[in-house]
Amino acid sequence: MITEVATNLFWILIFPGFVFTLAVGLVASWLVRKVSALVQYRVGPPVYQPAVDVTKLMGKEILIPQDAHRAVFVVAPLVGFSGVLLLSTMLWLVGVQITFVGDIIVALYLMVLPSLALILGSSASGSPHATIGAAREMKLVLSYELPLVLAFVVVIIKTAGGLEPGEQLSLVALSQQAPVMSISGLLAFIVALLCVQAKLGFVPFDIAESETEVASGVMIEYSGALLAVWKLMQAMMLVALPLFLVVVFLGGIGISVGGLLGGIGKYLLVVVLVILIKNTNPRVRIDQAMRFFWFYCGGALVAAVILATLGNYYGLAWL
Amino acid sequence: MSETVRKSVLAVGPFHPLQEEMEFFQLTVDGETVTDINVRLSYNHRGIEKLSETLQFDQIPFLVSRICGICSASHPLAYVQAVEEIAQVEVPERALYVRTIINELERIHSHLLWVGLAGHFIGYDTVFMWAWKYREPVLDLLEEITGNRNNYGNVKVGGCREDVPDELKPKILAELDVIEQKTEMLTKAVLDDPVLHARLKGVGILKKDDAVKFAVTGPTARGSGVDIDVRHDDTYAAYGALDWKVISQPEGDVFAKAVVRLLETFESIKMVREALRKLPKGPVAAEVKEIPPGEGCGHAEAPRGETFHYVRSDGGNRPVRHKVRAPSYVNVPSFKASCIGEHIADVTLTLAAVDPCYSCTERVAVVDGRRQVVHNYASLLQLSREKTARLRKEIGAPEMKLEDL
Amino acid sequence: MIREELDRRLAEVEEKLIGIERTRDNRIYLLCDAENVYSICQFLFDELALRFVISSGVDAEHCFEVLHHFSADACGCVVTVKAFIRDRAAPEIESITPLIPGAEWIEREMHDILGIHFKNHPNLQRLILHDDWPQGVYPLRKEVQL
Amino acid sequence: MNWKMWSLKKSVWVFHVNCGACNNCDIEIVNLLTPKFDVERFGIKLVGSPRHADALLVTGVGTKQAARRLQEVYRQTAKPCVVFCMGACACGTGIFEGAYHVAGPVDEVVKEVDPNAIIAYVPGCPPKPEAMISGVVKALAAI
Repeated sequence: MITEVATNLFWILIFPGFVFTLAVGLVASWLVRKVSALVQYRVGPPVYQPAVDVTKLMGKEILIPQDAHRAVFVVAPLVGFSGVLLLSTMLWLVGVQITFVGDIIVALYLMVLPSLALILGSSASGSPHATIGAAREMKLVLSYELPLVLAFVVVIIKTAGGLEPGEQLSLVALSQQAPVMSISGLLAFIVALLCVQAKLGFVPFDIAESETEVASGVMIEYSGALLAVWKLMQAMMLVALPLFLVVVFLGGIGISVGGLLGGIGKYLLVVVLVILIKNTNPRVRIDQAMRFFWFYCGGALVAAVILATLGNYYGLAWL
Repeated sequence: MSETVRKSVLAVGPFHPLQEEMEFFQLTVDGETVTDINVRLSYNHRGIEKLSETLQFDQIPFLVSRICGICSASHPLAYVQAVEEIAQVEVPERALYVRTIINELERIHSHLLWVGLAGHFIGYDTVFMWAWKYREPVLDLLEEITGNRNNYGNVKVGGCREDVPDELKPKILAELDVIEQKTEMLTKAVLDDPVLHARLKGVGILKKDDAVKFAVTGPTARGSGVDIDVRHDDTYAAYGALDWKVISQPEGDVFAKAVVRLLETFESIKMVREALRKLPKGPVAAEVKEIPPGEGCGHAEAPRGETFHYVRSDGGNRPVRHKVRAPSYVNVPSFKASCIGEHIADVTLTLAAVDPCYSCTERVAVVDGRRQVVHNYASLLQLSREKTARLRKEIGAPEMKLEDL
Repeated sequence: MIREELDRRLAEVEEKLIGIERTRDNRIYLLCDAENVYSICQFLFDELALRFVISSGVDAEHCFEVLHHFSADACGCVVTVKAFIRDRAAPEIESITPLIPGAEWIEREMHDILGIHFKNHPNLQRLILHDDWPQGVYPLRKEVQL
Repeated sequence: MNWKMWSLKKSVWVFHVNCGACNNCDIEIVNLLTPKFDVERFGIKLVGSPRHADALLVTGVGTKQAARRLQEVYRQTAKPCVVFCMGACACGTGIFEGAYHVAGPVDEVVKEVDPNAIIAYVPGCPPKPEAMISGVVKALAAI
């Protein structure tokens, strides 16, 4: 009993949960800054920079604006952070086969949490600029959630043939498949990748908070440890979201050495794709983003659903 | 400005990494269209004109070069020309050439700086980084000649303090070649880019008669088809002996102003080359014994327009009145003509096109009827960039490739 | 417009002037009383199409002087209208902003720092002194010491 | 040295306040970001909100109109923070000493709000970007 609790705690707090995800996330966010710097003829920050940034913020004073709703203002970052923490732990554990049926739905919910927390926190801060940011974030969530769910529907249809009825909603079962190797799966993967880009708040979807207009809308009023929690949350999302794509679309991470290396390769592939999109696109406007996600991505996914169903019916795995 | 506006502006701080002077622009909008604009100065008022009355004629160039960091060659030049007019000093010819070289180098780096910032305003941050990278060698040259990257303090009544050493000539010429090549790339990128055409043309038009009414100068006027240039009209230093032409564009929009600045950079490079070649031998300063009573006007063409100094002397060793007019002082009020009726996405860009010493635009707050801040600098910048992105899409422009630059 | 023509046209307003000074080849000072300044500026700006450069306010010993500098760019000549305001207690002069919108700021500035009142100015608010600056103190007057 | 100080030195987020400068110092500060100097190498980053800042780079003499704004910004900055007086004007009003619209050097203005403020000085007109970097390094080594 005690050992079981200890093991679970270890999984959540040390490996592969909090500490490990954090480490990977901080390195990933360094990668993002470094690549951008190289494009601009600069050297860029050293590899430990994101970690030091966060450590420093932890030691700083927390200022709460006078007009802010204190409780919500303080709790919001923690909510978002715990959402990502749970999500990443769950995803890593997929590798060691400990999970429950239907967890893909839980994962989807957990993925919305950071955005919701951001909206809550910035609306609570009482600053007009943060409010503009919150409104934009809200519209953005509305635009990309639907295509994201549809993308998973494609995957579930796609894998329906090979799995037991109950297993279709389980990440472990899904991670054994690589639906990206088919047309419909590839379409779904591309759309999901763009949704992840938006969730990470990267160009071209960094509409709510962007590094170039550093006034950074939603987070403008946060300082000290609370800001650090946001930064940590963003770093961990940089791990959790690509990992989710790896698990669902690319066949997951194996426990063997080869599987592990392959998994790391797949993760890096997704991250590099994200960085490339970030560095080669100008920012879009919020209504453009909505139109893009609803019409173009939605249309592509409807086609993917049809293709996947047809493929199942006729037994054509490549469709 | 009402107290509410003030407060929200303070609370959120209209500050930005690229912020410069503290002017506060207050825009009134109707929907998305600007209907009125009001400016509050004073944040940067240091009382230079009064201070100047307490300093000696020879000390004042150091004071006036600190009026504006980017125009720190043209302000002292305008001042000493006013004093030389009172004292009837014959300035040695070599000094005139040295003044020309310093002023044109200043113009090159100032225009490159503007190109970078304009890139930043429309969302091409890479252009910003690159233009500033190419600007660095000019500052290094100025440092080698005068001893400082900015605030050269190189002119004095009767001549110059530092000479351009002859052994530095080859280095300056070599650097100029590199700068010319890079500027050519930037210019090509601007003039050929369909997105920039769509984004900048027809935006923030300052009509020719408005330009005259608001008495604008420099590239702002020349972009509106008013081809005035002090260097040409009331020629000073060595400009009369050099071969160059005044660049002007009739359209009056942001694009025209960008074109004027870019083409002027080439003229400046050409002028520095020619001035170096013709640089005569001789002393760089004449002796000035005393400043007799009298009054004088001096003006010089700064990168942003005409710098005007009026000096009155009563025969003592300090002026009794020294009036300074920087180019932005007449260029900035022209926003009243160019911004009203514009979409707010274009406001930052229109303000930036004047190069108002250069980022006062970051003091912008947009208010609606209830006097609440609805946009700040960041969101305006955002709108500006979104418009670029939208136009890119409409035109179907290819991604901007790094190697294009 | 060549220089000779400028000289000829300037003679048209001669009756409104106290005198004309030519300190150097291309510097012309038109001396006048405060009452005539608007009509002279109107002539220079509308008829001769000179460019308005700036105004300087000067605290001279027995009067205030307001100098409107104009530039004749075609011949590189600076034409200055020098108006004398003899009433030191309540200095007042006609505003030229209704004629030249570009003069708005400088007239507000002179109002701030010299205390000269500009009649018919559309918006004579404080421009460059800070919000708590005491009323009635004009820093550019000679009696104010640093 | 405790972890707070160590990390503060390795990751300095700066916020730039102009209170009546001639633009030279300001341009040199922006220059720090550009490829030639690239202070992101040292973890120095310009941020857009004083709440995120560890250091205020103050330029200019502190005119009477701008001084109150500087005090407001200082109050909004999360402590601990260092105030850097960039350039001769900020250090001691420089050539503008005694002018009627100058509230005083930046350190006096800040000390009106917080007598214990940590203030560092980088003189020069303008300080060269190298001097600014070196000033920041030295100031951080001293605390």
